Formats: sequence, C-alpha cells, structure tokens
Amino acid sequence: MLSPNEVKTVLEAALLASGVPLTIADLRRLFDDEVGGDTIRRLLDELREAWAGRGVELVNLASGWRFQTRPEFQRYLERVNPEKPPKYSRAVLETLAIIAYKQPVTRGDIEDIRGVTVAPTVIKALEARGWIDVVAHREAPGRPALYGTTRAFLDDLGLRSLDELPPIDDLVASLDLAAPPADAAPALDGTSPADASPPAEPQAAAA
Amino acid sequence: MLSPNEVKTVLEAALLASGVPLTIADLRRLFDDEVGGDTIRRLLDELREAWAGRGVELVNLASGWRFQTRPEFQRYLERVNPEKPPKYSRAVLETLAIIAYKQPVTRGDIEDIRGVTVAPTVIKALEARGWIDVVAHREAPGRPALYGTTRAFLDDLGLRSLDELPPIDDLVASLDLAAPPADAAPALDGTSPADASPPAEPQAAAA
Amino acid sequence: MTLELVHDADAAPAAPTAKVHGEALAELPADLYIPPDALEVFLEAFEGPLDLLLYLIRKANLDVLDIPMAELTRQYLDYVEVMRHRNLELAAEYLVMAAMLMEIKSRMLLPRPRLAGEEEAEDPRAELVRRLLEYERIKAAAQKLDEMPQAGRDFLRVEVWVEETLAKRLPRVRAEDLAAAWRGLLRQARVRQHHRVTREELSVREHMSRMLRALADGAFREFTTLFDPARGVAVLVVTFLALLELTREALVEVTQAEPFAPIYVRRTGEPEVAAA
Repeated sequence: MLSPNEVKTVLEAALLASGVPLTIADLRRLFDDEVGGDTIRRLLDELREAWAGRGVELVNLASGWRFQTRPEFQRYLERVNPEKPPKYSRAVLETLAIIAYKQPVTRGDIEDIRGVTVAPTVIKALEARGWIDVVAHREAPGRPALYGTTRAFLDDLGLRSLDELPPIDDLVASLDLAAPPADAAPALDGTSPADASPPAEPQAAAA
Repeated sequence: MLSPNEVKTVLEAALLASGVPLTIADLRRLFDDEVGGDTIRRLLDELREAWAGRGVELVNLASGWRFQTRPEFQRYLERVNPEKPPKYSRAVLETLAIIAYKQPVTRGDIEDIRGVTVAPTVIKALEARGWIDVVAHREAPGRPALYGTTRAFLDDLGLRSLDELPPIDDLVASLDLAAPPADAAPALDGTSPADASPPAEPQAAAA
Repeated sequence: MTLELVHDADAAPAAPTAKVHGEALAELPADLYIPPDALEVFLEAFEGPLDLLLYLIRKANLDVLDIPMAELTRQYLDYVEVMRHRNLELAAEYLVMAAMLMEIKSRMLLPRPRLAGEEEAEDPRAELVRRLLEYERIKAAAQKLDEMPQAGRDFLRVEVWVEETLAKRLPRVRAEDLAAAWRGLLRQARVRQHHRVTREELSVREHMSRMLRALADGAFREFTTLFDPARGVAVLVVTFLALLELTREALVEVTQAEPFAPIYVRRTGEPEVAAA
C-alpha cells in the first residue's frame, strides 16, 4: 500500500505527463481503485497548494484536473516557441502607420494616402487590438470618424510618446522628396473642407 | 531584471510545457538573452536537484533538457495511459542495433550482418518512429542510402550521445570487429571476405 | 574435432517459445524432432540461418571458435530437411547457408598448404565464425537496446498544457515596422504631396488626439485647463499648436464672450454616442 506522499507523487507525475485533463476516476485507476476518491481529492488540493507561486498551476476543469502554465508566463514561453507569431498584413501596417504619423485621420485620408480603399476589417483589427480609436468626427459630409492612436499603442510598442516613433523626415530627404511642390498642401487637406462647419449642438455625451 | 528564483520559475515552466528538449540557447531566449548560459546551467542543476525523489525528473539529453517521468512510475502511469508505442520485432530491433552501433550503414550491410533480407517495412518502421534517417549515399553502384540514428533516437532512449549506448565489446572480447574506415567500400566486411580482418585464432574460452 | 563446453547457462540463447497443444514449449527438443504444429512457429522464431546456426551451436555447447563442422552441418541440414518435408517455404538464405556449410566442411578435409614465409593459411571456418560472432554481438546489442528505458514505453515526456486563453498570441509590431510601412507608402505614391512628418508635427498631432479625447463629452472646457504648465514650455507650445490645428481643421470650436473673458473650447459635431 502506498503512503499518502507516494500517492501524491504518482498523482503529480500522471498529471504532468497527461496531455488531457484527468478525472478522479482516471486518477483512481492509477492505483487500481485502491485509493478512495476523497483521498485523491484531498491530495489534489494539497498538490495545488504546493504548486502555488510556480509558473505552472494545477487546475480543476469541467473535464478533470490538469497542470497548465500560468497566463503571466506566456510572454516568456512564446519566445522559445518555434511557432511563428502571426503577422499583420501590409494593409494593416500601412494603415496603422498613417494613423500613427498623421493622426487624427479619417478613413478617407488613409485611402488617399494608400491610393486604395481600406477594408473595414483593417480598421476593426486595429480597434480590437486597442491601438486606435475614434477621437472625434470631422465636420464634413457623412461626419467621418477621425482615428488616433491610443495609450495602449504606445505601451505595446514600448514608446513613451509619439515623438519616439522613428523620424521619417530624413527618409523623405533620402527619397529625394525633400523639395515640396510650391503649392504643397497639408497632407490631409484633400478631404478636409476649407470652410469649417458650425459647431453642433452640445449634447449629452456618451460615457 | 528577474531574480535567480524568478528565472528558475520561468525555466521550470518552460521545460514543463515543452514537449521537445530545450537547449541552453533556447532557454536563454526565454529572457531575451539577458541571462547568461552559465547562470542557466547552474539553475538547471538546482532544478534537477529540487526534483529529486519526485515522479518526474529533469534530464539532459542529446538535444537539450527535458522533464520526463521516472521509469519506476510507468507501472502506475500506464494504467491511465493505455496508448503504447509499438513493440518491435527482433528483425526491427536487430536492424536498429546494427544502425546504432555501425552507422552509417546501407541496407546491404544490414543484410550481410543478419544473413537475411531486410524487409522494407523494417526500415520504414524505424524511419516512421523518427529514430533513423538517410544520412548520405554510398558512392557505389546504385548509390545505396546510408542510414544513421537521429537525435530523437537518443532522446527517446534518454541518451546524450552514442557513447552512452551500452558497450557490447565485452561480449566477444576476443575478436577484433572494429569497423573498417567509413569510406571503405562496404562498411561491413561481410561482403568482401577477401580483405576481411583476420579472425582471431581459435582460443580456449574460459568456461 | 574438439568439442569444448565453453558457455554457461547465461550464454544460452533466448529460446524461442511456441505453443503446442496449448502448452508453452520453451525450447527445441534436443533430438531436433519438432512437433509439426510448432514447426512454423519455430521457423518464424529464427531470424535467419545465422540465428539458427547460433542456436544449434549454443544449444549443443559447441565452441564457436572451433566449430565441429561435420556435426553442425548435419544438424543444420536435418533441420532444413524437416522444414522442406513440411513444405514450408524456405527462404533462399537457408539453402545458401547449407551450401556454404558443406563447402567449409569439405575444405576442412583437405590438407592446408603452407607457403614458405607465410603464416598458416586461413581456417576455412574463419569467415563463418566472424559472421556468427558479429551477428551474436548484434543480437545482444538489440536485446540491450530493447531493455533500455524508452520514451512512451517506460517513461513519458512531460508536456504541460500551455494556457493561452488569456494571453492570446497577437502580432508583434515594432516602431520600425511602422516607419518601414510609411517608407513603402512614400515609395508607392512618389508622393503626390509633401508628406513631411517631423517630430514636432508628431507631437502636435499627438496632442490633437489627446485634446479631442479630453473634449469627448462635447462640453465646453475652459481654455487654460487644456494646458499643463507642469510639463514645460515645449509642451505648452505644442499643445497650443495642436489647438490651432484643430481649430483650423474645424474639429474644435473656440469661443470667448468678450475680450479677457475666459476662453472656452469644445468639440464640434456630435458627441461620441457610437463610442460606447
């Protein structure tokens, strides 16, 4: 007959080696049903406590018990994971670049710069990521939304402010674009009506 | 900067979560290379000691470090884990032994030693297990494939290198069966009795 | 021909097992009589002629280094004969080995010529002995390999579930990626306009976004509350430029009831109803 500690050692090994959650019934089979379900439950609780504060935790799921990594450690683990991290499409990256460097901008502005239509999914992807949001609406026909980057965007890119984005004026120079056309207009004026419309009624703001 | 204990917690979580052995270089990537290899090696040794006496052990294999269950616990674990790897026939095991101890060898070499044809299924079974693969082709008519064992073979047998295979020389100490140079036409002299190394003189074997 | 007893029980070959009439048969009968039912099993139990020869040698405790060829050949041929009588399909290797054994046996009967200055001519059995010993070595190695703890059979890899539900894998973007994307845009467009974006302008634009957020509720804000003197003159200037730019783009409305009265700023347009 195994001692409680030995039972616990076997339980731990079985759970660590199992790819799937194990039920109490599964775990009882480890001992040919010679250890009671209550004892196993109690030892599982002890095990769970023993693992507190480690990178891996013992959890009780609907389908049984299993060891799993704590979410906080995911950022370390994914660095060794050979799996390639997903990448944003060029459309998403360019849209993000335009919003970051030229904010606040409307979708129309982005389309003007990119020369192609911007799919709603592109904007949605960036909004879902919490990197951009609507900061206002431009007073123009259709009152298009004006997008800007968020605090989370700066945090995720490790920037303290937009100033820390790589400067791109030197790039312009290197591309021999330094000399602006005489009638150079601000980049976004195309969509921005010259005559500002009168302010709208003050209204209760949505929280 | 993480404390040594935090580094150890991350190392443990990463190794517990990885199905494949991790090298020191892999483990350094966990910390964006900010923790030195020596520190990691030392912490791995500490971890290994911390796991002594448990059902799971940290081992150093051909392709890196890995947690695995101790063989003593297999009799419990197999009760919940009925899935077992195939039990190999003598033909497969002998073929594997020839490849492991005499690599690189061709199928012809294996047939010379065993004295029978080697069924393609035998080679396939070992290839499917990931234990052997084609390492080159011998410069001979037909350019036969030369087989060798893989890292997975060493890992699965818990070895760091081929040196750790059990020595078999003591079995027939009286005979010089040293393999001929690898580039000699047939790796195993069974096919060329003419230049075979002289067999030992008949000796009285001690009973 | 010498017949030495060289090997102890530990050298006895792993006897093939078979079931005859439901009873386990541990080893071949000494007289080589093989129960018909078991024959097929035995044939399969041997991995080939070398394996069979080794079995015969070890079973009879023959000295592998000084094989009595006549005896061995007789036993071997008996065995092959039994197999042939049973009409079992005999692998060609068994017949080749039979021929080889007979050839060695006949050479053993001939006197070995000794040439001046040379060592004794090679024993006709040498090659066979070498092959038998090498095969025996491999047999032992195979057995040892099989006895080693093996992943999946004797131990299991630990692979703890990686919990990813809370920390979902998201694409990583670096600031340089954005610069690269911008560069790409410039290259494509060959720029219809002058897209000069300077650090200063960026700051202005950042403050434009910030100010629009601060004014999101659409309410009037007192002009001075939009400035944070604690952040220094540069920021004050940039904030002011942002306000001017917003005004120019008609995104905010600046009002003053009379000279020197407080200046109020508020967002133009509908408040962010949709933002919720």
